[in-house]
Amino acid sequence: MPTMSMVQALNSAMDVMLSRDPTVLIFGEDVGFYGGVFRVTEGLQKKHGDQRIFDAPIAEGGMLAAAVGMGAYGLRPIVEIQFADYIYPATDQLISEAARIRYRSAGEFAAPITVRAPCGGGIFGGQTHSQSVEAIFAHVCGLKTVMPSNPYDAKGLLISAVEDDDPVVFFEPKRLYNGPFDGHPDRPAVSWSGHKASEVPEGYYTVPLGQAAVVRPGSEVTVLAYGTMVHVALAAAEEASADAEVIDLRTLLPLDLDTIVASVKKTGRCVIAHEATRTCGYGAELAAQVQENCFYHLEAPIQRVTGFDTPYPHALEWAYFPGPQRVADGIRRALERQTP
Amino acid sequence: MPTMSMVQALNSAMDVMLSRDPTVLIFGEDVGFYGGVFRVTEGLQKKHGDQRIFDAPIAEGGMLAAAVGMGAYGLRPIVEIQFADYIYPATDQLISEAARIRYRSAGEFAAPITVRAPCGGGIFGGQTHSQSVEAIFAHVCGLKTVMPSNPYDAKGLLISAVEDDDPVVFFEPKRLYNGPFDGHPDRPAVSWSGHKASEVPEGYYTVPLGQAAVVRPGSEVTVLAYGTMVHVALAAAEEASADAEVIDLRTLLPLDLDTIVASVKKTGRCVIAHEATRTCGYGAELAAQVQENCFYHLEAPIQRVTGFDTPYPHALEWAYFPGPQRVADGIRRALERQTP
Amino acid sequence: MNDIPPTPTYPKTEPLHLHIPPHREMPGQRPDFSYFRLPPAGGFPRPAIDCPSVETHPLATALIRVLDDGDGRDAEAVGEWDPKLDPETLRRGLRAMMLTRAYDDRMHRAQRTGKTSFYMKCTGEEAIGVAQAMALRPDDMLFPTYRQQGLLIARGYPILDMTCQCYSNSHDPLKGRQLPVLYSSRAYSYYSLSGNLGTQLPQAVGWAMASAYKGDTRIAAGWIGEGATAEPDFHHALTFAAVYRAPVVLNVVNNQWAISSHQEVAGGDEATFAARAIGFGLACLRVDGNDFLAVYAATQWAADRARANHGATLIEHFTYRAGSHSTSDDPTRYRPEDEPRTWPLGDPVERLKGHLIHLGEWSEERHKQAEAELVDVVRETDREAQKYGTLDSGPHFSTKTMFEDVYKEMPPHLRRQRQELGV
Amino acid sequence: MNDIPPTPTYPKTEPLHLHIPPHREMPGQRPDFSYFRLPPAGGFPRPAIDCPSVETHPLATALIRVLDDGDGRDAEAVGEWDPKLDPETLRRGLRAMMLTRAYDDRMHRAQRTGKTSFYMKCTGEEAIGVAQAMALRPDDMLFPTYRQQGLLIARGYPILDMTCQCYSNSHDPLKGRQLPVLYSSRAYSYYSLSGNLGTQLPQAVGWAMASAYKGDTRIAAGWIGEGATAEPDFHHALTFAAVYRAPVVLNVVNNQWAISSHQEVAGGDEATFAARAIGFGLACLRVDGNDFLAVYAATQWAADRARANHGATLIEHFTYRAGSHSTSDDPTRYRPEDEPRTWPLGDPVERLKGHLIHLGEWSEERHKQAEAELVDVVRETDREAQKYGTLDSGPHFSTKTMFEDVYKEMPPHLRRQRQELGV
Ligand SMILES: Cc1ncc(C[n+]2csc(CCOP(=O)(O)OP(=O)(O)O)c2C)c(N)n1
Ligand SMILES: Cc1ncc(C[n+]2csc(CCOP(=O)(O)OP(=O)(O)O)c2C)c(N)n1
Ligand SMILES: [Mg+2]
Ligand SMILES: [Mg+2]
Repeated sequence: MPTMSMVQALNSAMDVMLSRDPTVLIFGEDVGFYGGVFRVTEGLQKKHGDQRIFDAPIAEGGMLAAAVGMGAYGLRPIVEIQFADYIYPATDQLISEAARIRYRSAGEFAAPITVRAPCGGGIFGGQTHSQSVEAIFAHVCGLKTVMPSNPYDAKGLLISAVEDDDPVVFFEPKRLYNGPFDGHPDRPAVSWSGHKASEVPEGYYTVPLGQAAVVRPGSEVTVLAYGTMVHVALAAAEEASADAEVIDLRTLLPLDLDTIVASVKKTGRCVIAHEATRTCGYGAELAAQVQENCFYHLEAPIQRVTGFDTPYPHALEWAYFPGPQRVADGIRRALERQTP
Repeated sequence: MPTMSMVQALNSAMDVMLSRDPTVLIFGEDVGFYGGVFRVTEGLQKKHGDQRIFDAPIAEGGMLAAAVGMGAYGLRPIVEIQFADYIYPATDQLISEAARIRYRSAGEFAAPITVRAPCGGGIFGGQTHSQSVEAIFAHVCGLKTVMPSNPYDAKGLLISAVEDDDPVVFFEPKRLYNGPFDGHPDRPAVSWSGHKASEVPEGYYTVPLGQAAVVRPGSEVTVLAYGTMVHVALAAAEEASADAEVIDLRTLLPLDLDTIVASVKKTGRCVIAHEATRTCGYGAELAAQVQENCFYHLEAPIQRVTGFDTPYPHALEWAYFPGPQRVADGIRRALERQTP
Repeated sequence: MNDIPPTPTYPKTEPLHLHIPPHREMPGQRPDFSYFRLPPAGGFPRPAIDCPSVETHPLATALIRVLDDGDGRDAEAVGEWDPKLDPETLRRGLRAMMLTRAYDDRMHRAQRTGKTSFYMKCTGEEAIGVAQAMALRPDDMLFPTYRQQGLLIARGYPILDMTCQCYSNSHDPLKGRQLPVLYSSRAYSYYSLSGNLGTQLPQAVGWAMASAYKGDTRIAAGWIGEGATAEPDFHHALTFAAVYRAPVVLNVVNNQWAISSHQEVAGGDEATFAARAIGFGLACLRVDGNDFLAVYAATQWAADRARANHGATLIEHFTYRAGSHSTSDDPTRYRPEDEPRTWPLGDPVERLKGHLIHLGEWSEERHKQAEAELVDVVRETDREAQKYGTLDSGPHFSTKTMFEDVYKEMPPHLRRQRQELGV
Repeated sequence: MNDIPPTPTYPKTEPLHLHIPPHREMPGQRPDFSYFRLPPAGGFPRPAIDCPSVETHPLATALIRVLDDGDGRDAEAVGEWDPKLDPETLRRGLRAMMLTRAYDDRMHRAQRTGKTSFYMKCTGEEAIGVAQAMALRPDDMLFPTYRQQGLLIARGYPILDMTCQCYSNSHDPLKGRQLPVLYSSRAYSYYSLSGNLGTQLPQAVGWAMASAYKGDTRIAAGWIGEGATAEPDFHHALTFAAVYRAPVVLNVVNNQWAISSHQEVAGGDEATFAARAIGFGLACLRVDGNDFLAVYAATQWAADRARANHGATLIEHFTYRAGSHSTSDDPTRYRPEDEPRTWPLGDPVERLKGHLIHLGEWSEERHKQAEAELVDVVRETDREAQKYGTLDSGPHFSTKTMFEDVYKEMPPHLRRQRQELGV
C-alpha cells in the first residue's frame, strides 16, 4: 500500500471524488493552476481541467454563496478557505444559509457542500494563521464539523464529507500536513512515512462521520483530543507514564458520545485537550456531556488543557501551544485523589 | 423614581452618554429619524442631532469597520445591529479586528465599541429574528459579552459597556423590551411598571461588568440564567416549589465565577438555563467551570435546559422555547438522588 | 539610521464636516419629487443582446419606459423597447398583478386579525414580479426577496399553498417553520427565501455557474432591494458574475425605501444602482419598474443575453414601495402620508389597465368584474386555508417535526433531544 | 384557485458554457504584454480638485503618467499632472525608495537564514508607499496593507524598530505578538496592520468620518490589493465613503498578482479597479504606479480634494509585484521567470533616478554611493537589532506578557490562566 502524507491523502480524496462524481468541483484561492498554498490540490487542475477546479476571487463569503447556489442546482462543491482564520467573512452564508436551507425549505433544498480549511498553529503563523475555530461551527445546528489527525482518516473522512448531503466544515491541522507532531518543537520534524496511518489506499474508501477512534487503550484516565492534539496526547500519556486511553474524536459533530462515555465510565477520569482558546471552546461541550453522562463514575474533576484565552502569539508560540507537558500535568491532576 | 421599560432604560442610558461624552455617537439601521424598529433610540436624533445618531447603510460589517476606525480616532461608537441574527456579516470585523486590535498593536490602538443587538425569541420571529448567538462571541478573546434581564441592569450595564475601553457585545432580550416574561405565553402580557427593577434613575449610574446578581436566594439547588431565562427560572423555581437559588449572570464575559462557585458549593446542585441551542452553547462553558470548581460538592449531574439544536421554528415557537416546565423538570432532575 | 524627513509647514485649512444624508420630507410635510426628471417613454435605444457591455452603460442613468401614459396622454406603447405582447398575454399579466394585490390585501388583514404573525405586501411593485416571471422561462431558477410574490403567482403557484404557508398551518408546505412570505418551491424553481437580506443574490450567480458548468440552458435570476445592496452579497454577486460570466439576471428593486431609510442612505444620491455594474464590466439597464412593458422588455433582453452566453445584466427597477415595509411598521411615522399617491411613476396595475383599454382589449367594466372575481377567489382560498388551521389557533405540524430536516438523517443528539421532549 | 399559465414552447438554445479566466503565460512560456497599450506621459487632463466626481470618471480607463521616459526617451516630467517637486524632495523620495528596497533585501535574506519566520517585499512598488507618504501630511492617518512599508520609511520611522518587529525580539514594539511586517505605530499615524485582507479599508473610512465629525483637518488614507477588492470590506469602504462623503483617499494597488492569481481572477479583465468608483459616484484616478511623480500628483490631488471636504477618491495604482508574494511562495511556479524584467512600466527607482540625472541633479556615481551607503545603514541596523534578539534564538518578551493587552485590564480568567502557566 502506498504511504501518503496528509497533504497527499487529501489530494487523493479529491482526485478520487473528481473522477467518480461529475457533480464534484473545487474552487478557492490559489487552488487551481498553483495547487494551493499548502499544495493540497496540486496537479488536480492539470488532470481534471479548469472547469472542475479553479481559482476564486478573494471573497470567502462569495465562495460560500456560490457553493450554496451550486448545491441547490445539484452539484457538490468543495471550497477551500486558505486559512481557517479567514473563514469569518463566510460565516453568514455558512450559518444563515448553508446550515439552514434544508430546514427552512422543509427538505426541498440542501447544501451538500464541503468547506476545507487548514487550522491550528505550530508554524509560527501568528494570530491570523493559527486559529482553531471549530467550536463556533460545532455550535451551529445544520453543520457537521470534522477534524482528522492522520492521512488515512483525512482521506476517508474527506470522501465521507463530500458524499454527505449536508454541509460539512472540514478542518485540516496544518501542522500535521507533512508529518505527525507530538508537541516537541525542539525535536527534529518527522515525516508521515513510517507512521502506520500513512498507509493509504489509492482508491475509494470512507471513514464514516460521527465515529471516534480509540488510538491508545488504557484504564486509568480518558484523554479526549482531535487533530494535532491527538499526537500531543499520546506523547503526554507516555511522559506521564499513565495508563491513559486516548480517544481521537475525528468528528466533532455529530459526536460519538457512546465511545466517550464507555471509556470514561471505565476510567472514571477525563482530560480534554484542544488547541483552541478555552472559554466556550469545544472542550466545554465535552466536559458538559461527560459530566452529564458519567457523573456517578467520575472520581476527579474533568481537566481541560487548551490554548489560552489570548490571540495566538508569534514569538511565544510554544508558550501558548498546549504541549505534552501541559497535557501530562492535566493527566496528573485528573489522577489525583481529593486533597482536603 | 421614574419607572422605565427596558426600551426606555436603554434609551435613557444612551441619552445620558450622548449628553456626558461628545465622543459617543450612535449609528445603525433605522436608528436615526425613525428611532429604531424597537424604538430604543426614539427621540435621540431630535434631541442630539443627526451628527450624533444617524442611519447606516444595511451593512453590518461596514458598520463595525467604521466603528473600529472611529475607535482608533478616539470616539466611542455605539452600533445597533437590528437583530442578533444579522450580526454574522459583522463577525470578521468584530472578531479579527475589534477584538484583536489592542493585543496586536501592543496596546497602542483600542476599539472602545459597544455593539447592541436584540436577541432571543418569544415574538414569533422565526429562525432569523429569534437567535441567541452569545456563545460565539463569548468564545472570542478580546470581546466582552453582556445580557441584561431588566431595565435597571440594562441601563447600568449599557453605560458601563459604553465607558469600557474594550469592545462589548451587548445583547438585549427583545422579549423583555416591554415587560418581564416568565415563559407562560398563554398568560396575559405584563408591563414593567410595578416590577421593582423598573425603578430606574433618570441620570448617570453604572452596573459594573463582570458581576452576577443573586435574584432569588435558596439552598437546595443553584439555577444559572441570563436574559429572558432569568424570569423563566424564577417561575420554574416556584412551580417546582424548590428552594432554588437563581443567579442572573448579567455579564457572560468576564464571568462572575466566585458568585457561582459560592452558590453551588452551598447547594451542591446546579441547573443551567439558556435559550440558545445546546451544543457548544454558553451553558457548556458554565457546566465545565462548575464541575472544575465544585466537583467535590456536586451531588448530582449539572442539568442544562436550553433551546434545542434546531433552527428557531415559527409555529412551534413554544415547543422550542425552554419554558418554566422544562426548567422545573431540570430542577427536579438536579434534586434527584442517584438511582442505581 | 533613517533620516527623519523635514516636516514642512502646511497652510491652515477649514475644519472638515461630516455629511449625514438628511432625512427626506417628514410626516406632515408635502412630498417633493421636484428633483425627479421623468424621461419620455421610448426615449432610449435597445442595444443588440450580444453588444459589448459598455454599450449598455449609458443606460445606467436612463429610465427605460414603454408606456407613453404620463399626464393624461393615452397609454400608447412606444419605442424600441416595446416587447409587442399580444393582448392575451397582457391580460394575463394584468390579472396576475391584480391577483397579487388582492392576495396581499387579504393576508395583510389576516395578520391584523391575529391569524398570523407577520406579513409583507408588494403594493405598487407588482409589475416587477409578474412581468419578470412571464419574460423568463418557467424552469429558470429564481432567487427572490420577500417582495416578489408576483413571481410565484404569475408562475401559477397555488395561492392556497401560499396562504397555508402564511398561516404556518397543517398544510403549510414549509411545515410551519418559516416566517410568513418566506416561501419556497422547488417544483416552481423558486428558491427558499431567506430572512437575511442579500444572501440570495450571489447564490443565484452560483446556480447560474452550475448551469453553465453542466451545459444546461436554464439561467438564474436574483433580486435584492436597493437598501440591501450595501451588504457584501451584492458585491459578491457582481464579482462572481463578472469573473465567471455567469448566465444570470441580477435585479435591484429600488423602491426608494428600506424600512424608514430612504435610498440615499444606500448611496442612491451619489449614483444609480444600475451604475454599480459599470465597475465590473457587466451590462446594465435602468427601467421604470411600474411600467409592465418596460420591465418585461428589459428582463427579456437580459435573459436572452444570458442564455446566449453573453453574461450577466444588472437591472435597476425604479419603483416605489406604496405600502408599509411590513405589518410591523407604520410609514406615516417617517414619510408624508400622501407620498405614495404623488409618486410620479403611477401605479403599475392602473397603467397596464389603461394600455389595454387604449388598445380596445379591456374595459372599466371588465376590470371591475375581474377585481370582484379575484377578491372572491382569494376569500374562498383563505376560507379553505383556514380549514387547515391558522397560526393563532392551529392545527400546526406535530412537535416532533421540529427536529426533522435539520440534517438529512437525524443525528443521535437530536434524537435524544426529541426524546427529552417526549415526542 | 389561480389559473396555471400556459407554458409556451421555447426555441432550443445552445448549451451554456462556464467561463474560467485562463491562467496567463506559464513558467517556461514567454511573457506577453501585447494586450497592454502604454498611453503617453502627460496625456490626461487634471480636473479641478472641487470638480464633480463624474468629471474624473473618464480617468478610470486612463493611466496618468508624468515621467516621459519610455523607450529610451530621456526622463522629462510632462503634462498637467507634473507636481513640480524641487530636486531636494525628489532626492528624498529616491533615497526613501532605495532604503525600502535595501531593507527588504536584508530582511528577506534574514528570513532565509532562519532569523525570522516570514517576510514580504514590495520590490517594484516602492514609489507607491514613498510618494504617497510624502504627498500626505505626517499626521494624516494611514491604514495600509503589508506592502506599503515605504509609507513608514518615508515618514522616518526607525528601521531599527521595523527590524526588531520582524525579529519579534526583546525590542519589538509589538512585543513579539505579530507576524513580521505587520507593523503598527500610533506615533507615526500608521494603523496596526491586519493579517486579514481588506479589513483596514473601511476602517480608514470610519476614521475619516470621525475626523470630519470632530471638525478636524486630518484625513485618512487606506490601501488594498487588487485581489482583496473582492472582499466585502472594499464594498463597505466605497459605500460608506460615498454616503457620508468621508475625507479619505482609497488606494487599490493593482500589482497584477494575488499570490498565484492574476488580476483577472479579481475581475480586472472586465473593467479597471478605478472604475469601481463610478457606481458609487466617487472620484477616481488611475495612475502609473511605477511613476513616482504621477503617484505623488494623484495622491496630492485626492488629499487636497478630501481635505477641502469634497469627499473621497479611489486611486488605482497600476504596478507590478516584481518579487515573490512572500517568503512562502516561489513565483516561478506560476509565471514566467522573466516576466518581472519585461514589465512595460519599468522600475520606479530606475525611473526617478533617470529623471534626476536628466535634471542634472543626480548621477550614476552618487546613485552607487547612496546604494552602498544604504546597504551599510541596513546592515548596521540589522546588527544592532540582532543584539536585541531574533525569532529563532531570542531573547523575546517574557511569557507573562502573552496575557497582557487582551483587555485593558486583565480579567480574572486570564489571571488564572497565567497562574496555571506559572508565570
Ligand atoms: C442582514 C440583514 N440585516 C438587516 C435586516 C433587517 N431588515 C429587514 S428588511 C430591511 C430593509 C430592506 O430594504 P430593501 O433592501 O430596500 O428592500 P425592501 O424592503 O425595500 O424591498 C432590513 C434592514 C435583515 N433582514 N437582514
Ligand atoms: C480574508 C483573507 N483571505 C485570504 C488571505 C490569504 N492571502 C494573504 S495575501 C493574499 C493575496 C492578496 O493579493 P492582493 O490583494 O492583490 O495583495 P498583494 O499581495 O498583491 O499586495 C491572500 C489570498 C488573507 N490574508 N485574508
Ligand atoms: Mg427598498
Ligand atoms: Mg496584488
